[in-house]
Amino acid sequence: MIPLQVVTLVLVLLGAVSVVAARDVVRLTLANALYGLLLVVLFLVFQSPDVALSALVVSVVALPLVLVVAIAKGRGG
Amino acid sequence: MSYFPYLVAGLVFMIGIAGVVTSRNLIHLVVCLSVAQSGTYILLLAIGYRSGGTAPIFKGISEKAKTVDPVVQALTLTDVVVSVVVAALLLALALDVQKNEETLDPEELPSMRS
Amino acid sequence: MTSLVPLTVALPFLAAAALAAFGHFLHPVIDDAVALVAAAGTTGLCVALVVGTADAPIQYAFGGWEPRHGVVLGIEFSVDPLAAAIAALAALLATASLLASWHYFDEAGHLWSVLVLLFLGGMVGFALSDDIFNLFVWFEVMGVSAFALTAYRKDEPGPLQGALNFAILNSIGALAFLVSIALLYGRTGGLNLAQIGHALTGPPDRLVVVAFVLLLLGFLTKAGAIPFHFWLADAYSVAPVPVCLLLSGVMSDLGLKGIERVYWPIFSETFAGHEVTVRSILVAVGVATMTIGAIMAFLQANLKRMLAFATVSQIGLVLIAGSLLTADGVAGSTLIAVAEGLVRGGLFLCVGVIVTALGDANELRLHGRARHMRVTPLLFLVGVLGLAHLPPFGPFLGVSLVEKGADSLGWSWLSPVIMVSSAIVAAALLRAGARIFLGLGEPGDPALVSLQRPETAGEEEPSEDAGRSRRLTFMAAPASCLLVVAFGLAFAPDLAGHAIQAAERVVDPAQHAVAVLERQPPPPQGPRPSYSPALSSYLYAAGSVLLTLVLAAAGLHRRRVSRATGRVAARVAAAGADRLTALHSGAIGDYVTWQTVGGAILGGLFALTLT
Amino acid sequence: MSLRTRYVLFAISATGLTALLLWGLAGLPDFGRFGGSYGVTLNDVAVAQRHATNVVAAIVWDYRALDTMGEELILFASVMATSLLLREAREREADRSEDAVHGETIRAVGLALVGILVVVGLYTVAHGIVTPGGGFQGGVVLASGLIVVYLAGSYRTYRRVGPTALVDFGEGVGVGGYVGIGLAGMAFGAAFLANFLPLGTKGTLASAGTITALNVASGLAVAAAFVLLVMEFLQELMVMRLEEAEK
Repeated sequence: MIPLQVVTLVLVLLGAVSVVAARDVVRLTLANALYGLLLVVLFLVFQSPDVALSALVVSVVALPLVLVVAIAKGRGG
Repeated sequence: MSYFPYLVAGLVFMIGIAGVVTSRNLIHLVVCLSVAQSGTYILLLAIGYRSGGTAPIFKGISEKAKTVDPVVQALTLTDVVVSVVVAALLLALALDVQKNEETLDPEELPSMRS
Repeated sequence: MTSLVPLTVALPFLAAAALAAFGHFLHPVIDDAVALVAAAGTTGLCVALVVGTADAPIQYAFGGWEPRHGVVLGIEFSVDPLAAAIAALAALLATASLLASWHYFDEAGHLWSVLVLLFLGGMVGFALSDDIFNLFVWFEVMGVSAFALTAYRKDEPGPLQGALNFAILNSIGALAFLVSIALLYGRTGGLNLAQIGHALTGPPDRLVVVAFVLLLLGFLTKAGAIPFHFWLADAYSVAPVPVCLLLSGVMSDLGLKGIERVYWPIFSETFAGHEVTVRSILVAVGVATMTIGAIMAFLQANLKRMLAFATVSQIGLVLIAGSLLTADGVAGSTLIAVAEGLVRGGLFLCVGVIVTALGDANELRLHGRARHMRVTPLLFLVGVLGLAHLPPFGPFLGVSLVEKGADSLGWSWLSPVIMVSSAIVAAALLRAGARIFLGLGEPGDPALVSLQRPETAGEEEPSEDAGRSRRLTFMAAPASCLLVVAFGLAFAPDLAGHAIQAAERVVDPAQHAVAVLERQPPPPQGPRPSYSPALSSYLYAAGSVLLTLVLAAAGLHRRRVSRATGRVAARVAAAGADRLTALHSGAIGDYVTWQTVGGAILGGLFALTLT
Repeated sequence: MSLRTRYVLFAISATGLTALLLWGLAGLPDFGRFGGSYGVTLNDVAVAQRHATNVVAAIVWDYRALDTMGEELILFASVMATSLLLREAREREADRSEDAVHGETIRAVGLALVGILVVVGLYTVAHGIVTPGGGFQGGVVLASGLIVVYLAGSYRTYRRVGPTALVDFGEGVGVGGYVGIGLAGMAFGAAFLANFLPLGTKGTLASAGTITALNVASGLAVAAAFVLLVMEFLQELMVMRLEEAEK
């Protein structure tokens, strides 16, 4: 196991905690974006470029979905 | 150290579930569910990893080169799609809940029973 | 015959895609007709496979990938009569559902048909697949379309919340299943069921036990066994009746069939010597599910919620049957799943008739209001008798097989448990029927649970237009068909013998592994066992019918009964009932917590006993 | 159950379940030492059998093409479901919507970006068999091209580019095409989803037979699906803005 993998795994774990701990919608959105990118890096260091590409496009397109709902909530609620 | 990636995968999975149980906002709940699901990606890819292996793409490398397991990657690809698709569906449900009940807090939704 | 296998999934999916592409541009009647023809065609294909695999199961390799040096390269379906029977049940119920919803949904009608067809294809794939990750994929196809169908009447609070609880609990269950797949792949390097089982040798260790527990967590959630059942009543009581037909009639059973499908090739050999442990734990879950489901059903005033808990109770029976881990049990569980699934489908359609005609689903408020109906009460009564296992019809045949299996293990105590629970469920419905159709009994009963939200949540507003009587016919006609098939199963020549013979193959994983990995045709089987129900089964069934009548009468006159039994007993019973009802809170956090509790308990039990 | 009771109960049971999970995970082979027969066999045979240099793509689109069909169907079901759930926003929104951004420069940049995204998307769809990428990733990139049309300020153009009936058509044709290619294999006397086309030269675009065809079909389905999904959510937002404006 190479150090890069250890570091990425630790960051992913922290990222997951920060997403779950974020109780405010804006912070949640940001934390989730960061977490998505960390996962992409993790997939790359696990030698999975196909999965990394997939996760990347998903977090680019899926993120706006979350944002839209979040905004809708902020305004409607 | 040879157990560390599995540990992270297991913890991420359970952290996500804990988020679902304690969530007070349906959007947060859906994101927590996708965090739990990301635990399964980590687990699958960690299982298929081989030390010193490259990605299973035989372009510019020898066909006898050591590569990581390709099957788990195919499974994770499907897993990623399932995750985003289920999240989108749940968010659509959450939007409708917000419209009907004017709240996103699962604890404030009216009880199902009498 | 072999080439029919992929068509069973291709047909509904192709029709769904075609409806999505062209549905906007065509007349709604054409859309409905295409969907109906596709579902009926799938039914035909599945029935043909039931008959065609009677002598030898079919192994179908998608993409034509044959195993290489004992390694399965592609995805395979394995079709035996029992699996094909469940697929046929799904297709028949989907046909009935499409018929019952003919013009039921004016707006977005083609989306409805598309989702029903996708749901159907997912169920058929799940019933037939022989690859563990492929099972996960079908699990999700079923799930996503079922969540959407549940929320169809999204302008009301009930359906949305029911669908949300359904989706979240099932998604967590699916994730647990996925972790289980990852564990098994990490250990064995295979995804084909026979391949995994072949590689798992020796006594079970920690990884195998945890993989088994997570798999149970996923599939028992889909099935709705206690304590994973909480979402079920919420979802089934708010989904439109044509969806309930599919959810209650077959999807729950598929969850249990999934356990069976995976248990035999993968776990049965490594668990050899621990059968009693596995059997005891799973039968205990089944007994708890069956009895608690029955009690909850008896406490409901809302017909759909009553049938939802009836589903839980009968799921318990199917779980008990499959968990006997014998050929008789496996055969019995399939027969029960098919026969009772059809009966529940018929009953849900009767409720659909009541709701459409009278605009309510509450037994107390409907008191005597359906006296004018002629056909529906008859169908309803037939359904109730099916739930009570009236001999010699279909449901009775299945139960008698289970009782035989239990007897042969020395577990004859199961028979009275099954008798009493089934009688409670049947009595709940008989009581409701007597109130609604005949106006019998006390008009009110504060012990029964009514709902806060409108009792017709998920259904269409009743209307007085000319289309209504046609709609009633389109529900009553498939209801009678389903009930006729359910009862008539008992008269198919030597059905039980065929089922036992097919089950004997299921419980012989070594033979299946040879057929898959080495492509050796299975050896011819011995003569088909002949089967007729034992005398004791007839006695238990008679007891069940009698008990149903007694309990229903008691339910109709509960106040008089509680006066007779004394205050204390009545109060204790009421307090217990309140507790039980209060657990079904509708809060998603509670439900996930119960899921975790169930997983931890099952995990602890198996970890302590198997390793 | 009160929140407090729930949290206590969850804390206890989740600790148990976590312990169980971690205990079971310890039964896995050491990290980096996996040698599963399925993956090893496919690595050995895929390039020769399928002329695809990307073994993952060969698995996704050939050896386990049925899983991918299921994946497309999950996407399809979810898109149909989202249309169903958010359907009346579309009706209420009518034609009153406004553009999100004004300003010619932004529009010009946006439209140039659309061109790039479409090219990258098509490239990704086509090259899945050679390098990382394929129908899903390329399809999402293609869809995002259409979303940029919106972000660049021209929501009306977006609606013109992606009217529901037409996108539904693309979705249905994509998914139906996938199933149809599977059935075509049977028509050629092979199994469902068999690779019945000539395989071509290794490492080029036209290699690997039906893999390319399946990639294109699912690229279409995925692009349509994501356009539909995003469109439904955007319409929700539009309706919400309109309602606010009316207040």
